[in-house]
Amino acid sequence: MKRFALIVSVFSLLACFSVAPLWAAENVKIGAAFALSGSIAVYGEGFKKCVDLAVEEINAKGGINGKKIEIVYEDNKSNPKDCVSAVRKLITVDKVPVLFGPAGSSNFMAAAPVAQESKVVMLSAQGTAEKLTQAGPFIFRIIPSNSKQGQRLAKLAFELGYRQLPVMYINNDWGLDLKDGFVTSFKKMGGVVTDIIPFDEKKTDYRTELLRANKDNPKAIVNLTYINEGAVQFKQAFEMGVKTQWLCGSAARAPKMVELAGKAAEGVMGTYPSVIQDTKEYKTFKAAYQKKYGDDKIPIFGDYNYDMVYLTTRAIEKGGYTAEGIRAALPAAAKGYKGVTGDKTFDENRGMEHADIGIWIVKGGKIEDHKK
Amino acid sequence: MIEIKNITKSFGGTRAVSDCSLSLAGLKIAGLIGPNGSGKTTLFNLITGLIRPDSGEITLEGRRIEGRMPHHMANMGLIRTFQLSRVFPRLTVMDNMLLAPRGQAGERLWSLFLRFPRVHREETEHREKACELLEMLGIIHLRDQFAGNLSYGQQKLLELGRAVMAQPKMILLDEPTAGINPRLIQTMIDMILKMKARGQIFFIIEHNMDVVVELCERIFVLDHGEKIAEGSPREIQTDPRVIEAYLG
Amino acid sequence: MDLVLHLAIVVAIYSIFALSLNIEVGYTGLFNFGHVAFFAIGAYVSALLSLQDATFSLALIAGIACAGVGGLLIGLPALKLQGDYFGIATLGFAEIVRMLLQNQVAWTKGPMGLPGIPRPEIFSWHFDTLPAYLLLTLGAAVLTFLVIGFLTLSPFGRVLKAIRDDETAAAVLGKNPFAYKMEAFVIGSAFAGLAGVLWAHFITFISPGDFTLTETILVLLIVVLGGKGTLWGPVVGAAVLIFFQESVRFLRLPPEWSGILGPLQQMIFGLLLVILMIFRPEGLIREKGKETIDRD
Amino acid sequence: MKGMEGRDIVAGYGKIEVLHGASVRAGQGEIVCIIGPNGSGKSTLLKSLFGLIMPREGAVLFAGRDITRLAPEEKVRLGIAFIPQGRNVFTSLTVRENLEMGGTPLDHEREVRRAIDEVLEAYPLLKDKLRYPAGNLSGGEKQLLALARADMVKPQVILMDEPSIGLAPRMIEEVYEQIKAINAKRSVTFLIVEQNARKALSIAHRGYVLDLGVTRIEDSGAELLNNEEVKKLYLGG
Amino acid sequence: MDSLPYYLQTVVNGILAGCIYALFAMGLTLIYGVLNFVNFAHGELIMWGAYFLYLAMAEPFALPLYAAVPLALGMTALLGAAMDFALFKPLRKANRLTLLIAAIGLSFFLRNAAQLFWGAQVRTYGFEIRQGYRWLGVSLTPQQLAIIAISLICICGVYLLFFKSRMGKSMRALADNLDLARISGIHTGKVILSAWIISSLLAGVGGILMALDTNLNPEMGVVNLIKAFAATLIGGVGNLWGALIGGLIIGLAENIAVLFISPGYKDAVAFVIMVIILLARPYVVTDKRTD
Repeated sequence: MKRFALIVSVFSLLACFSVAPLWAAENVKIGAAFALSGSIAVYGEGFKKCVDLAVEEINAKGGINGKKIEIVYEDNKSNPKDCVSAVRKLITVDKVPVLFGPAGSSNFMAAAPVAQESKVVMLSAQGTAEKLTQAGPFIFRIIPSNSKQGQRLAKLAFELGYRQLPVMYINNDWGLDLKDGFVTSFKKMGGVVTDIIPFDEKKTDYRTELLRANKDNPKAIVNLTYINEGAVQFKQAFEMGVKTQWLCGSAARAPKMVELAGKAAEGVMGTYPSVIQDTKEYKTFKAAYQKKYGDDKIPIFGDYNYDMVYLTTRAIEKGGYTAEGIRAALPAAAKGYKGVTGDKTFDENRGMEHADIGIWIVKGGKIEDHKK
Repeated sequence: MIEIKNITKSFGGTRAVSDCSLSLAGLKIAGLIGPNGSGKTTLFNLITGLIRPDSGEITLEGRRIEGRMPHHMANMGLIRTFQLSRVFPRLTVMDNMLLAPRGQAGERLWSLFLRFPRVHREETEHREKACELLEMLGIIHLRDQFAGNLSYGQQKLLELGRAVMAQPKMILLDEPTAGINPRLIQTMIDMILKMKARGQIFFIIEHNMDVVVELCERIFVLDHGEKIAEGSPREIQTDPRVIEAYLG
Repeated sequence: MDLVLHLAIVVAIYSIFALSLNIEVGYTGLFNFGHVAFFAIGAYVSALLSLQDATFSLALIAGIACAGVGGLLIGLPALKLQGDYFGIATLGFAEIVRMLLQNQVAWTKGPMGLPGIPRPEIFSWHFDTLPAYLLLTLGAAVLTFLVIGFLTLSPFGRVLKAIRDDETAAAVLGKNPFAYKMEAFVIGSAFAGLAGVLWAHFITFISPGDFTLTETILVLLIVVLGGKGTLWGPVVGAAVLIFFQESVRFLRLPPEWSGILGPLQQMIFGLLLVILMIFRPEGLIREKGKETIDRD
Repeated sequence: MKGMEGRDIVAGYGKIEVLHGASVRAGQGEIVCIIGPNGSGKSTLLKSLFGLIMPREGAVLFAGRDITRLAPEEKVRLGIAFIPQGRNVFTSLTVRENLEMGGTPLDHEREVRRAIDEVLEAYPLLKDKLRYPAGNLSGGEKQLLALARADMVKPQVILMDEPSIGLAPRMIEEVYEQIKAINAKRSVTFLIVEQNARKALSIAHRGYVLDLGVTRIEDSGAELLNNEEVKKLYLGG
Repeated sequence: MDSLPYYLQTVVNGILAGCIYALFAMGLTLIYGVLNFVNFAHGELIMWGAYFLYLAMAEPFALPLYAAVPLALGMTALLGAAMDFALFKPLRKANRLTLLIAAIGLSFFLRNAAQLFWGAQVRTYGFEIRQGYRWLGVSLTPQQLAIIAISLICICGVYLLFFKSRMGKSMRALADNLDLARISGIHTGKVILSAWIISSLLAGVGGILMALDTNLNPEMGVVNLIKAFAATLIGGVGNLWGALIGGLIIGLAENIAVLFISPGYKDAVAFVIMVIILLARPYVVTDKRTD
């Protein structure tokens, strides 16, 4: 019985914590159901850095109508179930009228109906699945969808003169969606996909998958991969003497990938929702990031998250701090808005009207824009 | 009723039971004795299907039964107890008893739901019968205790009661009085005799010769897996081979 | 309030899920490490049918039935194995089921998952609000509780417990251990299917990533935490575990901490488990008569 | 007194009390045999003496010292060896390794090797089998190996539980010859529990008859063999 | 690429993967054999082993590899011993489910502790990548050669330890028959501690090799653990050679399968093989209580 009492007291101690006073209630609160633990926490950390940066900047300039922005972070633990409870908590307990949704299309899509039903605006800065916003009018996406990227990737393959190539893709929502987008476009153009090789996330050994992709020594291999997986793959391919042109998607475009893969990543190309890095906005952002965090390795999709904060701020300023107001104001606030990541005008499906898909290439250990 | 012919079982090269033949036809209570390691329990395991013989036959009422699964053996009417009692410790004494009857409607999923009145009636009947048996065994006051909380002797009594509850053709008792105090031994003997009077047939492994002599009509003696003698208690006690086997 | 309703629904669904595992782990002694597979089968079958415009009643029955049949098919080989071997075999089967969901893209949409699963409707009653859905899940949970309670208190349940305590002794009393274990396994699987159906129609989006080993471990923890082999244990375990996990969300810690909060929370969770196992391994609710058991 | 003694030992398993106050004594160099019907508590007595079961009451003395509460490992280091009934060799280890395990209390590898050589002199049967897993040995060979393993550290007292169980008559002979040899050579004290009463009593200096958890009769081996009560206890006759 | 090297390379890949599984499986099977439970936290020992090396090689210590590796292994062994002392020793008499849940809890704790210290991001030791040596069209890098060689050395080392040293023999004796081990005067506490240390060292070596070959992240241990466990069961619990053979069977099978079926089912191959092997073993109801 004594032991039981001990357990009870531990629980009640935790309960005491939970009724501790709220932090300054005057602020404009925005929810963020990010992955702070679990399998994709590596992305969540980066998003958070950029969101924090934007918030800091806005608050330094006086916030929204004098009120400071406060982001209420909620850990979604990288799985759909906790995404739903995180979003539910943000909506019902913190009563935020707008929130930044989880990364990962399946996580986002699990949570989207909750936001829609509760009539709370939810934005995605990294969900690229085509159907992402289908849950309803409160769901927005500020990053171009995969189908556009897939088309561009197919076009790139053609431009580079590849008519026959195998496709490898990470066996998750993002990989499958982009693979479908690419294969459809590539076939339409008359290309031949010689082999389709899904691979599992988070493995340490992709040698045989790579071997199979490289079976007929193709001139190029499409590899829709993530940071860690990509780094391992390029490294293992390099070690095995695979000489081919890698064509990737956006998720591998990360300084971290190049850092991990070293010279094996040299020459890897890929598409990504373009961010013209020569713009004034981008340079300012990059400088600010460097100043705050001490390096210029912008986390993947960090720029989109940065834009998402500004865009939301604009919508709140325009439509007021209510869900309906923000929802109504968002398209107008975004129309023609030039963020770090370019023109943020929404299309009729609350996706991005302008999808500038750029090409990246690894050159000299740095990710650069590919110039034709 | 049970005939065992030329049965042999080896474990890793050593013959635990070797070419053993016993006929229990017409016996109410048969005994099986022999020194430690002579293969008595192995023989029980063979009869109740816990292990399969290498060769030989076991027939029950003329039907060959050797090598069948334990639950088949039990359902054909061969119920046993164990040397170290094996009651179900996390079931109550009553539940241990109620578990025993064979072919209960309530143990089959369909009839449990579809013929619940019958299930209920059976339970009531079994409960009455169990109470009666527990009364005879002198452990009725413990009926709602968990069997694991009983003393060792009480567990052995419960195991005997459980075997009787199953109304088998034959009960095989493996050392029913080993490790229990003399007072309970008498209860045990009385119980066995009462059941014998009701027509219950027993086959008993026992070391306590007083018990064996009191109960058994005929005794089989095993040594090194072989049957070295059989006969009435008096014959056995004077058989030089038996004395030799026991005293070395 | 919505969060409370939401969590209450989650607790109710996980109670069903845990009750269904408890009949295997707690009452029959089967260490099933692939229980999530049946949850997944229920969820997917029902979701796919509903997306084909089948009625909820049909989808529900089909989900439960397919999970039960899945239990039968997996049980046939797996129940021939004992102890740890059974555990790892079921774990393997669950992974195979997940891989089928992931790779049979033509049927299941693979990793894209199934969005837009409709909220249930039975005889023109709509369960599309949280309170209504809570009612539905509570109804299902109470039903599950009653059925499993009835089973475990019946002569059938008595046999299961006997097999758990001593399989050989049960066999020599004429109970066929394989058959009973199979029945318990199929019943457990079917109820896990029910939990899966309710889950799919509640969350309205499912993908193979929802049905990993982590979920099995979670539900196993619920059973052990609550007290295996007891009727209330799984329910209490589900409530405590889910409210505990969620309560950490209410620790008002400075925002800068949020980066370490996730791992910290998981660390505390792990630590509590360890402490619980050392000081109270039988769970919050103790099965009576257990303290005297030395053979396991 | 240099031998070993158990005084009024009460012991059992869980709820079962098997020994209700049994006393045995073996002087130095004595072979003492404990016989009794099955279930009389012979094995329990031996285990209590060695500490595998902690006696609930009573005392165990060795060379006049109370060692009741010492763990088996410590008793081994004092020079007491125990050879259990049944599974008494490490079946997955080779014969040589089994012997090495017996030499655990020795400090140096060198001593272990020397001890093995000495033991092999005494047990020539094991010589050819050194490299085989002990599981492959016959029952009698296992019993000899168990004895040899215990003999590795030259114990002063060896407790043996049913050395002849399940052995062919020739091997029983062999095992008992070995016991006699060890006893004669180093005047090792033996406490043997035996079902095979005649054989054991024929070599024993003294014997005890244990019945229902208490020591009933104590006498010399030869006397016990001819004791009518002993026959009665065994066969109830 | 013509077909012989293609298949040869696959076999080499399979052996490589198999060696890693075998290294993990040996550590698991050691504890399983001696203490009779599955240490679910073994994956975290693997991961911490790799991170300890990272710690030793990073600022402020910045030790060279030859100095850092022994330090990292030492720390891993310490962690393993601490695990036993803090958790498994008090639970020595507990039943399996309790041990398993406790090990899962410990695994949660250690994995997230690593994430707390180092973050979720992937890290690397930062050695330069080199193209492999080519021989018969098969490529092998120094790291891979090291993996195979060190795995073999570890297996041989553990073999020697097990079959030649007194401690190893005591360990086997303990696994064989605990009571008899105590009767023979074997100090069981010491033996169990050394089993933990060896198991941790194997985990540390495995983790470091894997991290050298790929990268470090807090989940690197768990991902291969289930397959290592499958390898343990295929090989037979407590059987070192079995662990090696089981690891190789799984490694080869899943890599060869990748060539012929959709690689999405790569993991399924391991489980299917495992279940088949488990079922193929004759299983009879045996009653240990025969006299």
